[in-house]
Amino acid sequence: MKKIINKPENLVDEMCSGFFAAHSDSICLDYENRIILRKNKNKEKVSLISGGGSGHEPSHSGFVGYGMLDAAVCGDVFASPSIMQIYNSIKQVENKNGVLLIVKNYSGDVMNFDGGAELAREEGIDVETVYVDDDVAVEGSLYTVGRRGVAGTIFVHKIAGALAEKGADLIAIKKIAEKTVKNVKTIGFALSSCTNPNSGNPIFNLEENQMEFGVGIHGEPGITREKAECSEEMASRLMAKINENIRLESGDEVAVLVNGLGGTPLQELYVFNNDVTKMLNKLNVKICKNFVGDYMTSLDMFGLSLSILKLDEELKDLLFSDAYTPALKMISTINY
Amino acid sequence: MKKIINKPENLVDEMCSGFFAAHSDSICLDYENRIILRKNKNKEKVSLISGGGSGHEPSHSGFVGYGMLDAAVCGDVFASPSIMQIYNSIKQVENKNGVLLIVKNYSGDVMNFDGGAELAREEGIDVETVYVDDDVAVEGSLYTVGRRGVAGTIFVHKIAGALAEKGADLIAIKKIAEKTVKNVKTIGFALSSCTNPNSGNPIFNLEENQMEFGVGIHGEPGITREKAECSEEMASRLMAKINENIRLESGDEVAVLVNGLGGTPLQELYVFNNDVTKMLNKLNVKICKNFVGDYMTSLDMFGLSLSILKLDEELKDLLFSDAYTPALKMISTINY
Amino acid sequence: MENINIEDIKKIMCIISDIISENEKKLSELDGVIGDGDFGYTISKGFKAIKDKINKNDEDDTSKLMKSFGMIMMKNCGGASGPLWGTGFINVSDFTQGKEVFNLKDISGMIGSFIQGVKKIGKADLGDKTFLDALIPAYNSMKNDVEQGEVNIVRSINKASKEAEIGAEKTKEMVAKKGRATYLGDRSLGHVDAGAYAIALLFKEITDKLPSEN
Amino acid sequence: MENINIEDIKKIMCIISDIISENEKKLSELDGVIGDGDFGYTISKGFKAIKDKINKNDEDDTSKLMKSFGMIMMKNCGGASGPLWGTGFINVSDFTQGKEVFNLKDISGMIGSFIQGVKKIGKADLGDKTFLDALIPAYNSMKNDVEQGEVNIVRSINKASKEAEIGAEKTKEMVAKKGRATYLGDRSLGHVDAGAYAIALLFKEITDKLPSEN
Ligand SMILES: Nc1ncnc2c1ncn2[C@@H]1O[C@H](COP(=O)(O)OP(=O)(O)O)[C@@H](O)[C@H]1O
Ligand SMILES: Nc1ncnc2c1ncn2[C@@H]1O[C@H](COP(=O)(O)OP(=O)(O)O)[C@@H](O)[C@H]1O
Ligand SMILES: [Mg+2]
Ligand SMILES: [Mg+2]
Ligand SMILES: [Mg+2]
Ligand SMILES: [Mg+2]
Repeated sequence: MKKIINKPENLVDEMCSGFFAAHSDSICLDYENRIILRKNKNKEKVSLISGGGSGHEPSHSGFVGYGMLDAAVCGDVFASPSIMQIYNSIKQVENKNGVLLIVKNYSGDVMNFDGGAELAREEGIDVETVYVDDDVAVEGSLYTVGRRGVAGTIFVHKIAGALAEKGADLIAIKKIAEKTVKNVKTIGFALSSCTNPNSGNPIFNLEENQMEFGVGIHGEPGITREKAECSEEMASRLMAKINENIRLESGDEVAVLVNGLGGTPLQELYVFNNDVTKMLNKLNVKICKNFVGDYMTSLDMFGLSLSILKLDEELKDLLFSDAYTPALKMISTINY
Repeated sequence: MKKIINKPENLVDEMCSGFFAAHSDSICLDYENRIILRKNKNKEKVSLISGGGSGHEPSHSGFVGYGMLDAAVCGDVFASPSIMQIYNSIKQVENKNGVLLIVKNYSGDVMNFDGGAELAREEGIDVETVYVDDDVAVEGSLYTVGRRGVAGTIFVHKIAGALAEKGADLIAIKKIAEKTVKNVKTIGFALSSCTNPNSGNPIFNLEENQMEFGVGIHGEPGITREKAECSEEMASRLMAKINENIRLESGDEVAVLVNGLGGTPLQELYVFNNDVTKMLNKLNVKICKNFVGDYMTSLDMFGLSLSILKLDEELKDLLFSDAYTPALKMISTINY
Repeated sequence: MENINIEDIKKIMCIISDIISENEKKLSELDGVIGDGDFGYTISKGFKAIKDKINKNDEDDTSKLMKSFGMIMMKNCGGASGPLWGTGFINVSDFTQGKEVFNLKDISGMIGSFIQGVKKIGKADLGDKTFLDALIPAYNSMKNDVEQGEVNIVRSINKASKEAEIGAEKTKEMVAKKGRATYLGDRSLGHVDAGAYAIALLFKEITDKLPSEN
Repeated sequence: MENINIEDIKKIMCIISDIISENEKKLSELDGVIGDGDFGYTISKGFKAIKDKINKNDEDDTSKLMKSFGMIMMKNCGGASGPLWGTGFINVSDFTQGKEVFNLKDISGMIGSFIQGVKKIGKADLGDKTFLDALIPAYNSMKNDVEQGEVNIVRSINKASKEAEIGAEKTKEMVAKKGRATYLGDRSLGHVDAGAYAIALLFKEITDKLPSEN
């Protein structure tokens, strides 16, 4: 198995410890509950929690810090954290201003976060939840659980986190989070499966020159299996699918996230970013910012996802507000 | 071929354009010469240039900005930039304070950077060069070109860049760069080769469960081919090899860089970081900072390198000085 | 065997735990085909903790024991399985309050309340391609046995096990309406649901492992 | 053929460019074994630009043409090859200053000055497992021919080509002392140097493609 790990059953604990070792200047670790917490708590603001199965690093631990999350809860690989983990995370960050949970829309995640929230509410804690479902790959008459939450979640962390930092109340933050969810669409593709650390096997198998279009971030197979095409062609296919759902018009302003799935070199993400940028320029859509890198991965999967977030003045302002986390740092206040 | 690119011969140009599209707030691009330049030039300081073959992203373009480099020059994949590219980059950043070239020690890179420097010197520009040779894999009576420069180069960018930002003169900066080189040692291993974008083939072939110990960042084979071991065992082997060269003692202070080679998930880098941290703790060596992520990659290679930089007060101070570049941001002056 | 008590329940739960541990890889593999490949790991992690709890031997009230199982699932297991099985056990705990001896009717009632718990949180029903598609037919078979006057526990479970197997098999013909396999749409056709397979397996192996007297 | 002029040189350089382009993949492959797999790409990029320059047909002075080749290599080719071949051509340019017609002695002198340029910048010599291990023996053979009174260019190149081949073959028995293969230590043994292979190939194919009269 092509993995740099020790015993698979210790993987998440060791990862959390290794993360803590690297970022102990800005985060704390509740090892028992696998919760990454912001060190310099701002007690005067609504607290934001996200989390999910592990295997999506730097999500979500990497986004704990100023201007984004107050806590990230780590489940086993590809399994949502448990009800008690969520409950404990809420207990640890609540400060009378209320708590917002940012949950990727998967049955497992929803049940666990809802369960944890319920337990906290029984103790009088004000908890709200926003469900992220930005993946436009999944759809059709058959879907009964809604769309999946994928890389667009990072924008929700960023924007809701910025508003929280400004001191807004829970309802306002929930509202802006939901607006962000509404405005962001994502779709991805993979040229290889990821390797499950427990079994050591790929979750699906792709022939040379095949790609899985619309792949999920847990190795769930995508919409279709097709011949792999060049970056430009892939950019145009992903854009087309997103555009079906978000209708970009000349003059629109957007943020772009070219997200690597874990095994993709930065080099190729930049090549793809170039193709997407050219395409949006042609549509006369203004890109206010391109994020390029690994934000929401799927273990060692080779592939990428494209997210487009439609911006208005409010979202833009929050997107460009300062953030200082292990995986995303944006400082506008110093003029370097 | 498992690559998200267009025509291989346009790869580097498109990557540069995609990089520029993502970071045009802080960098400029000389497309013709493939030079990434700092946008807000500080004309009152010595200029720092680095570069090399492409395929090592985010190196070196990602480190152009406040507190690190003024320019990065991009060669073809795994081929040093040419003499004229180097010459042009010097011309573009020189400002009467002199220019320091930070060169990874490969014959090709050395010949081209020296050639470029020579042309610039003929025009009266003050150019000095530091050669980075941190890779302890290569050695023995046979080596006549010296050791290779690998991930430790990032520390040279960081520390020399910080001193330059403080206004020191060329000789002082060269001196600190050389001290950094002396104090940093690196070694890596790979569980897979990288894939050459021109041929579409892996540069070497590894059986399942084999690893290349001491691998280079251009897919150059390593010291030995061995059975792949768990993270802990690998950490101890890399540490042993580094320790042969740097003799860590109780009470020493170091910075650690756990560097992904391009195809390695962050999750595993953190697991490995945990093992290294435990090991250094046991030696009673104080880790002042762990850097964990992709800093000096080798296309899509699956593997990592470990760098240890021995610190004194001077190096520590410079290491922790502010930097604000696409790939490394450290801000101590804001207390988040 | 017409009655069981808490000690029997503990034994049975240990057997279940072992069956799941032994089949962990297989269950994850099945989940990998149309899900995300973690079901075996998640569920066996939970049942290992349940076995640990039993081995501590610090609980002699069945309802409290069931509640602790529920909490264990909700603490140790995330994914879909943690809340589903956790809520199932919590419901069983309510059902068994005050009871000490369990005949076939009680046992079928326990399974029924487990199902209720699962439905409450998961909102799935027969035909949605979940483990309920194996568990509900098995439960119905036992409930039917009780109505027919059957008292032999092993014989009834044996019969139920056949229904569980048929139910699991039928999930192959279903398009998923709940859980991760829904994202596949029609592509979930032809593949068994991992959870349903697990239920069928449990019933089958328990039948083999329980003392067969009649 | 006893004399050539700038037009012949241009033709020969175009032939060289084509040979290298056709063998790009092979050359990169060889570099991949004990180097980093980019030699074919780098060198053919340079020679394509050289061919473009020739096709522009804007230079009728051999020395200036050679200088432009050197500059092209130093602009378009990085890696080790750019500076080595670039400095080689610059040295040839110095050598050919003022010359218009080239006999065998001049040609062997051009190769000699090319070698000098390469040595100046690369500090390698015979036995270091570089392309000099093919080029120097070929040059020596031609120099020797000149001393022996040979005047036929094609015949001499033909002969030199054998030496180049032997030289290239010998690199297999060498442990690299220059270039990227040095990092391998003894593991470079048994493999031909990509640059030496390229030189042998060029001599061989040029021999085949030049009008063979004697
Ligand atoms: N809403 C639901 N109700 C009942 N069972 C469900 C539901 N969703 C999923 N399941 C069952 O759970 C199994 C998957 O469990 P698990 O792998 O832990 O979940 P996840 O999808 O979070 O990885 C499925 O095979 C199915 O039997
Ligand atoms: N110092 C040197 N002197 C002469 N030839 C050299 C030297 N170093 C390398 N070479 C030649 O260059 C070839 C490799 O060229 P290239 O692939 O462009 O270099 P790089 O090692 O930078 O990738 C080698 O096969 C060898 O023949
Ligand atoms: Mg899961
Ligand atoms: Mg090279
Ligand atoms: Mg699952
Ligand atoms: Mg090479």
